[in-house]
Order: sequence, then structure tokens, then C-alpha cells
Amino acid sequence: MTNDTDALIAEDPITGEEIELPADVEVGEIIDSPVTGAELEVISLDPVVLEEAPELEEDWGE
Amino acid sequence: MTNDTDALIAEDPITGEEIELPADVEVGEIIDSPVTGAELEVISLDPVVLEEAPELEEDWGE
Amino acid sequence: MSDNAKADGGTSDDTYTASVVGGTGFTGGELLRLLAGHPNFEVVQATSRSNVNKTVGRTHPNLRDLDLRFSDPDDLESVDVLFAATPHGVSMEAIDEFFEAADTVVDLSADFRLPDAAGYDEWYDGHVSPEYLDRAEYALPELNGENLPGAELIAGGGCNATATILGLKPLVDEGVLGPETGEVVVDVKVGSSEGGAGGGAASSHPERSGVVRPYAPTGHRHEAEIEAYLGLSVSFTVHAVDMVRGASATCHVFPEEPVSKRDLWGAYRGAYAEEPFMRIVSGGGGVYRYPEPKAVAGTNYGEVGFELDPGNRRIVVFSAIDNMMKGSAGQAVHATNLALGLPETAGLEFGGLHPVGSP
Amino acid sequence: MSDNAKADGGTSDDTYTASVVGGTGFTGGELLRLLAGHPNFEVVQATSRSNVNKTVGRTHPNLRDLDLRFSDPDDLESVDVLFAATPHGVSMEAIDEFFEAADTVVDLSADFRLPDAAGYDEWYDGHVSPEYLDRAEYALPELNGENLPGAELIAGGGCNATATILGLKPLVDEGVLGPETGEVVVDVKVGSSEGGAGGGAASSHPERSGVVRPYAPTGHRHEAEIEAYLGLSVSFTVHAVDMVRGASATCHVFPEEPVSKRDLWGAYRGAYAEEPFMRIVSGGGGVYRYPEPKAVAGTNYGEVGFELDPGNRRIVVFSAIDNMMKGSAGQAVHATNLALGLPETAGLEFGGLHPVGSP
Amino acid sequence: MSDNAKADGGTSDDTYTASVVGGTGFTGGELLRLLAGHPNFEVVQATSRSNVNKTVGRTHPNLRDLDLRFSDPDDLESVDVLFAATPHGVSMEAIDEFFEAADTVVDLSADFRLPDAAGYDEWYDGHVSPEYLDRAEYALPELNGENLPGAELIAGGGCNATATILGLKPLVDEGVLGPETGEVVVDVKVGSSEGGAGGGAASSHPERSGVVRPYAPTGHRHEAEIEAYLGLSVSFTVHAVDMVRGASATCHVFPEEPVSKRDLWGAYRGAYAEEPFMRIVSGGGGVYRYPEPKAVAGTNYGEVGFELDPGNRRIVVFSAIDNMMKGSAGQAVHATNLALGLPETAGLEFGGLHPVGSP
Amino acid sequence: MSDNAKADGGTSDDTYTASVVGGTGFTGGELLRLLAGHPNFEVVQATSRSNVNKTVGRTHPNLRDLDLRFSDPDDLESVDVLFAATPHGVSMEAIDEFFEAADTVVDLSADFRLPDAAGYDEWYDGHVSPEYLDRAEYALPELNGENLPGAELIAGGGCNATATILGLKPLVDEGVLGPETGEVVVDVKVGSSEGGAGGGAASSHPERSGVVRPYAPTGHRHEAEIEAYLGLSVSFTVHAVDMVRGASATCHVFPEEPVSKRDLWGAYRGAYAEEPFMRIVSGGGGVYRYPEPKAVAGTNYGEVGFELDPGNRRIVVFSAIDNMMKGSAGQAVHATNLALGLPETAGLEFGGLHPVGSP
Ligand SMILES: NC(=O)c1ccc[n+]([C@@H]2O[C@H](COP(=O)([O-])OP(=O)(O)OC[C@H]3O[C@@H](n4cnc5c(N)ncnc54)[C@H](OP(=O)(O)O)[C@@H]3O)[C@@H](O)[C@H]2O)c1
Ligand SMILES: NC(=O)c1ccc[n+]([C@@H]2O[C@H](COP(=O)([O-])OP(=O)(O)OC[C@H]3O[C@@H](n4cnc5c(N)ncnc54)[C@H](OP(=O)(O)O)[C@@H]3O)[C@@H](O)[C@H]2O)c1
Ligand SMILES: NC(=O)c1ccc[n+]([C@@H]2O[C@H](COP(=O)([O-])OP(=O)(O)OC[C@H]3O[C@@H](n4cnc5c(N)ncnc54)[C@H](OP(=O)(O)O)[C@@H]3O)[C@@H](O)[C@H]2O)c1
Ligand SMILES: NC(=O)c1ccc[n+]([C@@H]2O[C@H](COP(=O)([O-])OP(=O)(O)OC[C@H]3O[C@@H](n4cnc5c(N)ncnc54)[C@H](OP(=O)(O)O)[C@@H]3O)[C@@H](O)[C@H]2O)c1
Ligand SMILES: [Zn+2]
Ligand SMILES: [Zn+2]
Repeated sequence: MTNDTDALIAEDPITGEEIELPADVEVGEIIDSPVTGAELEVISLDPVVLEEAPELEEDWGE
Repeated sequence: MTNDTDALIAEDPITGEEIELPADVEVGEIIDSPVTGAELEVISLDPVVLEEAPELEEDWGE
Repeated sequence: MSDNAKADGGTSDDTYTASVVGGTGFTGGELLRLLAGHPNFEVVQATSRSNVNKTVGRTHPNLRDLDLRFSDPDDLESVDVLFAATPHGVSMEAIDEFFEAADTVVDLSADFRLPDAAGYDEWYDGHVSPEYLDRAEYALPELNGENLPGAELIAGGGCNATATILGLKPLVDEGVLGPETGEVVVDVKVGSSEGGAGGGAASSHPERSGVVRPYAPTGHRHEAEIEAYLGLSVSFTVHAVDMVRGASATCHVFPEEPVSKRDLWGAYRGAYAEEPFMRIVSGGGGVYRYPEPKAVAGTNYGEVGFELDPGNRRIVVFSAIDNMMKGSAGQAVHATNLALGLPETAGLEFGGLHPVGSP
Repeated sequence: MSDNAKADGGTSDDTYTASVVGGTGFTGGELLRLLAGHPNFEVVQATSRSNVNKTVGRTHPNLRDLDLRFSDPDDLESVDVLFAATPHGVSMEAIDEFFEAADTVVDLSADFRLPDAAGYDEWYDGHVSPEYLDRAEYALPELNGENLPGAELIAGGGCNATATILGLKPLVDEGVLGPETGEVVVDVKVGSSEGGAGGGAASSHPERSGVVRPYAPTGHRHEAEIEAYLGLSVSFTVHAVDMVRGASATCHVFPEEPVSKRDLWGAYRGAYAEEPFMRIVSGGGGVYRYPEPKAVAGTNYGEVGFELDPGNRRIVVFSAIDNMMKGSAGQAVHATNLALGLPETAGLEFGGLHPVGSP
Repeated sequence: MSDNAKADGGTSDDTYTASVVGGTGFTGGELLRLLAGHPNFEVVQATSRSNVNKTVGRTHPNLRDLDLRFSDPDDLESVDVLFAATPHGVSMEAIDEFFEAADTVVDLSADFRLPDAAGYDEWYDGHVSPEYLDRAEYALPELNGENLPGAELIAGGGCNATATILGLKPLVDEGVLGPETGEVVVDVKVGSSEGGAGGGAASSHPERSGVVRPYAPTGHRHEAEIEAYLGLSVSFTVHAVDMVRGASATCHVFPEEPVSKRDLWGAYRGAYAEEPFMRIVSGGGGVYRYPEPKAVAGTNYGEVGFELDPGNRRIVVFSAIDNMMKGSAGQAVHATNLALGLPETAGLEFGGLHPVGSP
Repeated sequence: MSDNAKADGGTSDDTYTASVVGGTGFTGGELLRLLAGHPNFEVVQATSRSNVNKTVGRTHPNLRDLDLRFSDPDDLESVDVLFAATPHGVSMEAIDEFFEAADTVVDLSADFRLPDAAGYDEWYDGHVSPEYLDRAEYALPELNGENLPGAELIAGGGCNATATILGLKPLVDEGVLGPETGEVVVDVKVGSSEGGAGGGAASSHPERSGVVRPYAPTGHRHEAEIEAYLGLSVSFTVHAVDMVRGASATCHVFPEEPVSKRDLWGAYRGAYAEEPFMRIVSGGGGVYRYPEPKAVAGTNYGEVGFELDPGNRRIVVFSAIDNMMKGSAGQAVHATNLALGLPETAGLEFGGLHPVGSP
């Protein structure tokens, strides 16, 4: 699977659990949490800080 | 309905029938034939000459 | 009863009383809907054996405003026109009673469709009232419109046969297709309402959903009508697909002489340009480029279209109808309009919906 | 323009010219269908930015007989009534232009639905033409019919809000339900046409088929309308299900005092017995015992019904409409009939089909 | 019979013989499919009264490779485990015979679900074998897993009850929800397979397609199970929607104290993180953001998720299962694995399809 | 890499690493599902340009348990087998890179299906890597199984071509059908997943639901494959119908000499009795009498069956597959099993569901 040796460790902003991210994530990237599936924005890398990204309403239509 | 007084008259390239087009069509515009529904390209305006436009395969997918 | 009016697109003030035998069924319900909304009809009776004295709206929720209850088919009232929407075999048994009750009988079953008793011996289990076969007129106006005025016994066409005949008739008229042409393959796809209200295990929602199911691989009885009215035998296969209304026939034709698109447009425009319920849909842009049943669902319209396969000189003809309308109840009302001299499109103006799912 | 006729179930000879802005859309297509079949309207324009000069029938196959091509929304013609069926935000920007082109503007978006600008600040992104909000009348005739005659700016209701309001209004009128009642849960199920013609990945057939998909778990904007017009806040959740047309609201209400079935029948009959498009469907026999969207698909009818849960004093209210008709285009035409003094049901008589799949 | 193996995710070499009573039914077919593919079971008998000596594959086309014919339920063979998938009332009559034929009986009907005879008097028509009720264990492993090892009479849960219990249990465990909490509204949407193979008129494809149909507005018997096992009464309403497999429960909960998203994640992770068949799906991106039945169709998985409505302190809980799997046959096999000490997920590994329509 | 094992229905302990290029697509998702459940594969990479670093489960909800994120197709890892599930044209451009990254390349597109460059000039827009065409083996095991062992470049068949070839091959093998036979009409019905994940307006749920839509009336590119591998040209027409998975081909064949049912059973049994994924379904009782796609949905099985039309010497052949499985991803894994000497059915054992809607 993904190269776990390279993985970054961060705190999931929703659950507080520790999660793994790919080594090549960049600041500003939106990535989904492996725990909650939520879209998280990478705020900083050293240390890794994540924030919930605002939901994209348009995807869902009405 | 559409201002028939302004309408252009042309020959439908598929059926040979006389058809009406809106007065403001332009050369290169794709317009659908009122008889066959086919997509026709406006080749010239004076006289009005129409040609069958190539079908857009992508619309239909596979 | 009032005088006949001319069928000239105008209106008529005549009113005819009507009854529907088999009113709980699918096509019976459509007849009731159409007649209740028809300016020249007054529905006085709808029969059912299983729902006597129940309201019509209990079975057909779209008819909840109709103030009518089912009555027993043994107590037929006197009316101008009796419509029978019963399973095959019922009308041929009851035809004398029907004519006692009504001046005009319109039958939606197969009982009077074929021209002679031999056809019933070959394709069905024979006929018990063959003497009526000569009096019957096939209902499809685009095929037999000239013989409908004044008709007293009208035999509604089969839905798959109707789709096929509408698709192929222009080619037959033009001589592109004839008894010698070679194989004509007709591959039909139909919705679940074709089976009527009394479906069995194969018609239950879990089993019937999502299917492409060969339900009449060969030997479908509608072949008999097609042969009788087009004069050619076809290779006929019917599939059930996941829709409720609709019959779609794809006809694969191999003409002896190559034909052009312009020839085809000429043939189809010639046949249908003046027909109020026929549309030619053949190529073009957008999503709806060829006939498809959902574009005509709920309406009396038929769509036909075609495409050419230059490589092997095949014509592919597509034909789409709503089996409950153009394929039965709508066709019957259309034919009755012509029989009585009413405006041709009276009561049949609904043009359909968009978008629409699987109506 | 001609004089106004009285809305008394008769007919009117008046003819109004109309244009539809957003004519390629789903509700725009419905407006075109209804107006083309309406005895008192003549459609002179349908706009589209993406399909200028293409025939209307290319987009809406049910309108192939309509001799009309789309024109650019920047070239609005002068008409009596302009209908706008554009996404939220378009009409509030263009409202001055609309009134330059027309005497009456009927908007199907949310742009003029809420009573004041504060609502737009809270639920939307504010309003750019708040001065029009006072002039606008909410279109739902069963709620606001008395204020529609003479209205010049009509704001079509949201489809889910419409289903909910129709279901709960009789309880509010009777005082069974009020701001202090306690939680009112409204659980809505809607079809895919609610998303409009420009759907994204979640709207593709493979992803959208067969779903029961929570698409607005909480925070749906239609809550704002319901609160504004019923005076109570509801707990609102919307699910996408596998149909194309239809919105069905199930409202779970816990009255402070026990109510009886007779009370409920009284409340609903009182509210709707005289309403031409409302049906109470509540128990009884047969297959169709409670409201369901397919029984009203394609029509301007709304069905409401209810059931009592004696154990815990809950009322369950069911409400079903076609989102494209009673929930938008049909409601708009109904309101316009009232605004112009035309017969209330003109152009809206279609009563639906049976059987019907997922229309 | 062989020794019991430990349920530790490993494998077991034990083989148990099994029979399925009610093998032509929908859940009976699923049992046969699961047991035929299960490494520790050998199916020796499937019964049917209507299809004696017919192959199993004739009824269940996915089992055409299974070399087995139906036999009469009066001729039960001796097996290790007998699964009964018969309508309510059959097993309570036959339970002595079942235990004569087998050491372990797994019943999918409601006959042994409730803890005592009083429940059957209140919700059903009483019980004829109440002495067995104490011996029965409710099958749902996430609720009652600790009592399943060694169980000899296993009572499969109701499908709608299962969906509801899985959704609400974490809130009950955390004390967010209790008997005093106030109204809990459970609005359920189910597919047509829930009605079993022997559907009536309302289950025919034309009538059942495209519906959002309230089929149990109030008073559904599954309320009894929910009350018995969660200790709270719920306001329960069930709708039929257009899918074949699937049950989706939306639970509207109003906690006395506000809760946070983190609290909810904690509760659900605490309850289900170690459960092999439970997934929490709650927000996020892409098309599948909340539980939906088609994401678990054909599998033994359950999905749960939640959303908060800050305005009025509501928690909306979504729960989705396949009624034929997690809601009956899969649950039964899962429980049997635990009862016999087999690996918990044996025979239940199928993870579902994407894209998938309405499975 | 490990040694090759024999393909003898046993098991193998070999493990191969694999990557999937085009992992967000429909067939890419199926490949990931199959490989993740395959005893002899370890998936190390799935690529996407649009979803780099997103979890695979976000796109494919059935793969939520898979601990894998998409990576960029420009960063291919070294693997044993690379599967490409990209649109036509991508693999022929990237084929050198693919072989740099992997020993075996399995391509699901049309890029290496035809035997020579001339075919690409005639049916596509030419070929940019014609030198690979000789190295490629057509993946369909029932047609080309003998050439698959050791193959390094495997070209997955087209789904409609696969359905057709499986249906007609036994007749060609027996000489019933050959280049001189006369017209062979192939009328195909397909589900919406055939269009891939990136559908346009015609693929939206409202427009695509309920259709019987001629989408390739003539000139479908799969004719080229059929001609190349069966040696005969067919008259080919494809319709979109309302299902997500499935391709059903009805082939109308007119043999020069009359054939009997026994001949046909002989031909089909001869061709397929030993094939683990082929079933002959032809007549008999119950609901499922002929091939239909929902009976094989989710599986690698193909069903074929036939019927005779004595009147005009027609054979009607029915063939049904899941386009995403036997028609692409399943076929690819099956072929790869043979290429690597793995047990033929490894990873492909799922046998499907009953009842099932429109999977
Ligand atoms: N469905 C279609 O698309 C279609 C298209 C073309 C033609 N047709 C033909 O139209 C006819 C009706 O079809 P359908 O689909 O409407 O069938 P259906 O739904 O099964 O209805 C049949 C009706 O006939 C009544 N009936 C049955 N046996 C009767 C008897 N012996 N005497 C009097 N009434 C009887 C039934 O009601 P009770 O049992 O309550 O009396 C029911 O109202 C058939 O002949 C059919 O072939 C149907
Ligand atoms: N669908 C429903 O069930 C429903 C129910 C109640 C209310 N509504 C409301 O009705 C309105 C229309 O909904 P719909 O579902 O019909 O949407 P739709 O199918 O997406 O159609 C929108 C139409 O507006 C046009 N349009 C878009 N942007 C425009 C602009 N800036 N200027 C002019 N024209 C523009 C589009 O055509 P071109 O791009 O070609 O110009 C299209 O014709 C929305 O406000 C919606 O909220 C819809
Ligand atoms: N469907 C679901 O989603 C679901 C979910 C949870 C629980 N359940 C429960 O599971 C049970 C079976 O449901 P189902 O949906 O599978 O029903 P079904 O499809 O109607 O099957 C019932 C089966 O029982 C047999 N049967 C009927 N009466 C019998 C009798 N007196 N003695 C012996 N066999 C008899 C029938 O076959 P023959 O007539 O050929 O004998 C048939 O095989 C029911 O109790 C149901 O409540 C179902
Ligand atoms: N669907 C079927 O039933 C079926 C059956 C038989 C054969 N096929 C063939 O299988 C192939 C895939 O079909 P599909 O239905 O799975 O298509 P799809 O759903 O559209 O998926 C295409 C995939 O390719 C990726 N992709 C697109 N352009 C690419 C490029 N230039 N470089 C790298 N990746 C690219 C896309 O993802 P990103 O955009 O994220 O990179 C996506 O993952 C096609 O050649 C098709 O003809 C399909
Ligand atoms: Zn369906
Ligand atoms: Zn659908």
C-alpha cells in the first residue's frame, strides 16, 4: 500500500485522533481524513495542522 | 412566435425542402433544421447555403 | 344520437354516451381517462367483476375526481359506444351482447384484429364469432384511416404490431420493402404495463426491475397482424425492459437497392407529414435524436426515425409509442373519432412531459 | 392588453403575451409547455444563453411542434408577462430589466420569496434588490390566494417548502400546531429533476440511480420559507430517491392536545375542500391509500393525508406534489391565472396517468 | 459435529451441515447463497412446498451451479443447523420439529424476537410456543454479540428494526438518548424485496415502480423490537421507495443537552470501530457522504452517520443496510458464526459494487 | 517475482504487485475491487489526475476499507502487472512508460484490440504505437485462451463485442454461421456504466432514466473487433436502457441450412461446458428462462441461450454479461490469471444476487 514509512502524522481536527497523511501533501491541499472522510485543508506542515474545509454546496445541487 | 417577416429562406440540404431560419443567423453558426432536426452549418448567407454538420460523437459516449 | 360532424380539426358539439368493459384494467383505465376528458363523450358505465360498486378512483388514482363506480359486466347499459378492454377471448364470446347494448363497439383485444378465421386457427385457438370479422375495421388510423368513417366494429391493434407497422409502412408504400425483400428483423423492447394489471411472479417489482428479458423470443402473435396488414413476414423478438409505459421497435431492413437518406426522408415525410400524431425524429443534435418511448409517454404520438448503414446497405428503423395510448387506448379513441366524424385529435391533445423518468 | 376576466371557473377570451427566461431549464420547459397549451397565453420568446437560435423542441422533445427558437436573454421582447426560471441570484440582478420588458414578472427562483432582506442575509448571500421584496407576492394560491389578484411580482415557492406548507397549513389554521407545539420533523424525499438540468457528478445516472441519499441533512434553505409563511420552525431533512419528478414530505407532528381522526378530517376538508388542485388521500383501500408523488406526476395537483399514532399522540402528515408543477411551473401559472383574473385552472387541467412508473 | 473454533479472524476447518426451510423465498435464497459460499457449511436441504424437486437454480438464477433440489418441509433431514426463512407464525408452530432435526435453529421471522409472550399479545396474535422465548437470542451481533456464543435458538432481527437499532444504539450507550429524551422520529425507506417473494397487486412492477409510498404510516411491529432492545419508544413510519434491496432509517433525535460533532464521533467510533461490518460515513467529499443503501447492497455491512442541526439541537442519524443481508440472512449467518465459534466474517466478505444502480 | 503456478483450479501462493492507471474510473474501480480481493495480487498504486492524494474509498464507497490513496499517473511505481483503464488513445501514447514500470501490461481500452494498424485507420484515428499490435493478445479467454499464457500485453475486449462474440462463437465454430451466411443482426441493450464516470448531458439521471434510446444506430466501433475475431461482419445497433450494469446482445441469425434445437445445444455445450464462467440458459421454467444481465450483474459470468423460429429458419441468440466485469475488468483479471498461470477463477468467484433490481 502507500509507503507508510514516509507518512506524515497529524491530529484529526474533528475526532482528535492521530491520522496518517501521504508524505507529499502541500500547504493548501485538501485531503480527506482516513477516520471521518471529511475534507481537511492542510494549514501548515511543520507541525502538520489540519482544518475542516468548508463544504462545497454546489456538488449537491437542489 | 418568431418574427416570420424577418425569416430567411433556405433549402434543407437533406430533404431539399424550403425551410425558414431566424433572421440573425451568422456564417458558421450551427442551427437545427425545422424539418429533420439535423444540425446544419450556415455556409453562406447570400444566398443562404446550409450543410450537414458533422455529428458530435462525444455527446453520446460509450 | 346526434349527427356526425366533419373531421376537419374544428370542434363538434355532439355528445356520445360510452361504456368501458374491463374498467379496472390498464387500458380500461386509460380509456376512462381519455373519455372523461373528451369533449364529445360522456362515460356512463365502467365494468368490473372484482370491484363492483367501488369507485373508479380507488383503482385509478388519477381519476379520483370522476364520480363513477364500477358495475357488473352482466348489466350493460345502453350507450352509443361500448369500449371493451378485456383479455383475449372475452369479446368474441360477448360480441352479440355488446351490439345489443351499443351501436358502435370498439374492442382493444386481439379478437377482431385478423381479417379471417384462418388467422385465428393458426395463431390463436380459433374464433367463436367469425361472422363479425368482415365487419371489423383495424383501428390504426395511419394504416386504415380511410375505412374508419362509419365503422361499427373497430379492432384496436396490438401495441408491438402498431409500433412495427408505423415504422415499416413508409418503406412498404415506397416499394423499398416488400414480400421479396429478404429478412426483416424486428427487435422490440416493452414496458411492464403491456402485461396488464394482473401480472404474475415475473411481473413483481423485485423480479421485473432492471431487466432486459427476452419474453417472446420467437412466435409472438403480433406477427400475424403485421403480416396481414403490411403483407410481409418479419422476424420478431420482444424484450421486457425496465419501464412501465412504452414499446420501441427497432427494425433492421436490407433493401435490394441502395437507398439514400433523402429517399428515406421523402418516404417518411410523404407518409406522415399530414398525420397529426406522427413525428419523424432522425438524427440531429441534443439528447433526443431518435425515437424513444419516454418522449411520447402518456401521449397518442408515435415517433419514427431511421439511420443508414452504408457498409452493408441496412436501414435501421426506430419506432416508439406508448403501448397504453398509441398502442391501445389512444389509438382506439383516435379511430372512434374518425368513425363518428369527430375532430381527429379530440381528447388526445396531451403532448407529454420533459424531463420524465420511466413513465 | 385586454381586460381582466373574473376567476369563476368559466373561460376568458383574453390573450396575454409571455416570455420565459431560462427556457432550456427544467422548469422553463414546463412553463413553455403549460403556456403553449394555455388558452389565454401566447408565448413570444424563450431565452437561452447556450442554445440561441436552436429550436425549443431540440431541448424539450415534447415541444417539437412548437414553432419557436431560443433567443438571447439580453434581447428581451416586450410582453405582458415575463416568467423567469433561472438559478438563484439571476432575477434579483435583472429585475429592473424584467419590468422594463413586462408588466408582470413571475419568478420561480428564491429571489423574491422571503418577506425581507434579513432573511436573505441569514439564509442566502444577501439581496441586491431588496426594494422589490415588499412588492412580491408568494405564489402558493392555497396559502396566499387572496393577495394574488393584481400582483405584479410573483415569487414561486420552493418545491420542498410547498409540499411542507400544504401538509401543515391545515394544522396551523386549526391551532393544532403553533410555534409552541414542540418539534416538527419534516422528512422529505425528492426526485432528480429538482436539481435542474445542469447536474454534476452526483446526478449522473450510474451514481444517482437507486439511491436513498441524504442530500440536505440539515440547514436546507426552504426552512426559511416555511418559517416565514407558517410561523414555525421545522426540523428539515431532504433525501434524494430514485424518481425524476416528485417531492414527498412526511411531517411528524406532536400536538399538545390529543386530536381525533374526525378533527383531522375537519381541518383538512376545511382547508382544501374548495381548492381545485388539492386532494385528501388518507387511508381507504386499494393500492393508493396515502399521498404519493407518482399519483400527481405531471399535474398541478397536491395530495395530502394523515395518520394518527395513538400510542404517542403523533400525527403523521403526508404531502406529495410534482416539484416541476405544483412545486414550481404549475404553481406559477396557477398564481398568474389568479393575478390576471383568468379562470383558476386554465391551462392546468391535466390529471395524470395510471399506471405510471417514475415520471 | 466438529469442535468449535475460536472467533479470532482466523479460519476454521469445521464443517456444519445446514438446511434452509423456506428456500424459495427471498431471504431463503440469500441464506442458500451465503451458506453455499461459506467455508464451514454444507447445505444438505432446502425446502419448498410449491417447488418440490425443482432445482434451486430455477428459482434463484445466481445459484444455477448449486446441485440441489427443493424438498418438502415435512421431510426435514438431520442437520447441525436449521435456518428457517418462513412467514411469521410458521416457526412457532414447527419449533419442536425443527429442534428434532437440528441442534441449532436460526429463525429469520419475528417468531422469537421479542423477549416475552406479552409482546406477542400486544403486537402480534399471541404466541403458541412461549416456552422457547427465554432460550432465544436476538441475532444482531452489534447489540447482542456477547450472548450469541453457544446459542441454540437464534432470532433474526427485523430489517427496519436492525437499521434503527444500529443507528441509535451509540447514542443510547452514551446516554445522549434515553427513555426520557423526548420524541425520536424514525423515518424509514425500504426496497421491494422486504415484502418477500409473494407480493400482491401493490408489488407489481407497474404499481410499485417510482413510488414514495407510505406503507406503514404508524403502528409498525418493528417498534416492539426497538423498544425491547433499546429501551425507548420511537415514532416510526415506513415508506416504500423504488429500489429492490435496502433499508434506510433516518432518525431525528432531540437530546436534552447539546452535543458536539466530536461527541458524536466519539460515540459512534466507540461503538463501532472494532465491528467488522460497521462503517461510519458522515460528511466529507465526493458523491457518497452519508449512509445510503446502495453502497452496502449485497453485503453484510451497515453504514451509520449523523449530522447536527445547531438551530434546534437536533441530531439526524442515518443508517443504511441491505434488508436481505444485514437485515436478515447476513445477520443470521453472522450470528451463527458467533454461536458456533467460527471466524466472525466467514462467508460474509463480499464488499459490494460501484457503480451500482438499484440492486 | 515468484514462479508461475499451474492453472488447474487449485490455489497458488504467488503474489504479484499491481497498479491501476485510471483508478477513479468505473472499470478502474472494478479492477481495484477485484485485485484487492484476489489472493495473488497486492495493489500498490492507483492513479488519478483529478484526485491525487484522496482516498480510493472517497470515489468508490465499496472500497472504503482499502488503505490506499490515488497518486499521479506520471509517477508510476514498479510493479509486476500494470492495468490501464483509461479512455481510448491514452495507452497507445504511454505504452513505453507502462512497460518501463511493469512486466505485464493489461489494457482495457480499444488501443490494442485490433490485429493491425489498418483497423485503426479505418475505425479509429490511426495508431501511434503500431509496433505493439503484434505483441498484444485479445483478452477474451473463451475465444483466445490458448494464447494467453505468458502474454505480456493483454488487450481487453469491448463490452458489446464480448457479448456478441460469446453469443455467436459456437455457431461459427460449428459452421452454422460464416462469412457467406447472410445478414446477422445484432441488437444490443446496455446500461449507463458503459459510458464511464464522466458522462455528459445525455447521461444525467433525469434524461437517462427510463430510456430505450438508440445511441449507436449504425457504425459502432465494436463491429471491427467482431469482424476481426469472428470473421464475419454484423449489422450492429446499440440501445441505452435503464440499468447501470449490463450488456445484452440479441443476435438474429439466418442459417443456410435448417438447424435443430439439438444441434444448437450441441454447439453451445461443446463450446462452453468446460468454461467456468459460461452458462447456457435457454428455455425451461420459472422467471429466468433466457440470458439476462441482472442474473449476472456483479459477476464474471456470461449467459448465452437461443431459440428457433421454425417459420423462417431464424436462430435468435441471447447473450448477457456485466459490462464492467465479463465485459472489461473481470475479463482482464481472468485473462491475467491465465497469463500468469494462476488458478483461472481466482478472485472472480462472486456469483451474483437474487433478487436484484438494476445493479
Ligand atoms: N396493456 C397493453 O399495453 C395493451 C396494448 C394493446 C392491447 N391490449 C389488449 O387490451 C386488452 C386489455 O388489456 P389490459 O392490459 O388492460 O388488461 P388488464 O389490465 O388485465 O385488464 C383486463 C380487464 O378486463 C376485465 N376482465 C377480465 N376478464 C373478464 C371477463 N371475462 N369479463 C369481463 N371483464 C373481464 C378485468 O377486470 P375484472 O377482473 O375486475 O372484471 C380488467 O378490468 C387485452 O386484450 C390486451 O391484449 C393491451
Ligand atoms: N427544478 C425544480 O424542481 C424547481 C422547483 C422549484 C423552484 N425551482 C427554481 O427554479 C429556477 C430554475 O430551476 P431549474 O431546475 O429549471 O434550473 P435549470 O434546469 O438549471 O435551468 C436554469 C435555466 O436558466 C438559464 N440560465 C442560467 N443562468 C442564467 C443567467 N445568468 N441568465 C439567464 N439565464 C440563465 C439556463 O439556460 P442557459 O444556460 O442556456 O441560459 C437554464 O435555461 C431555480 O431558481 C430553482 O431554484 C426549481
Ligand atoms: N424480506 C426481508 O427483507 C426480510 C427481512 C427480515 C426478516 N424477514 C423475515 O424472513 C421471513 C422470510 O421472509 P421472505 O421475505 O424471505 O419471505 P418469502 O420470500 O415470502 O419466502 C417465504 C418462504 O417460506 C415458505 N413458506 C411459506 N409458508 C410456509 C409454511 N407454512 N411452511 C413451510 N414453508 C413455508 C415459502 O415457500 P413455499 O411456499 O414454496 O413453501 C418461501 O420459501 C419472514 O418471516 C420475514 O418477516 C424478511
Ligand atoms: N465502462 C465500460 O463498461 C467499459 C467496458 C469495456 C471497456 N471499457 C474501456 O475501459 C476504459 C476505461 O473506461 P471507464 O468506463 O472506466 O472510463 P472512466 O470511468 O471515464 O474512467 C477513465 C479513467 O481514466 C483516467 N484518465 C482519463 N484520461 C487520462 C489520461 N490522459 N491519463 C491518465 N489517466 C486518465 C480518469 O481519471 P482522472 O481524470 O482522475 O485521471 C479515470 O480514472 C475505456 O477505454 C473504455 O473504452 C469500458
Ligand atoms: Zn425501476
Ligand atoms: Zn432508475
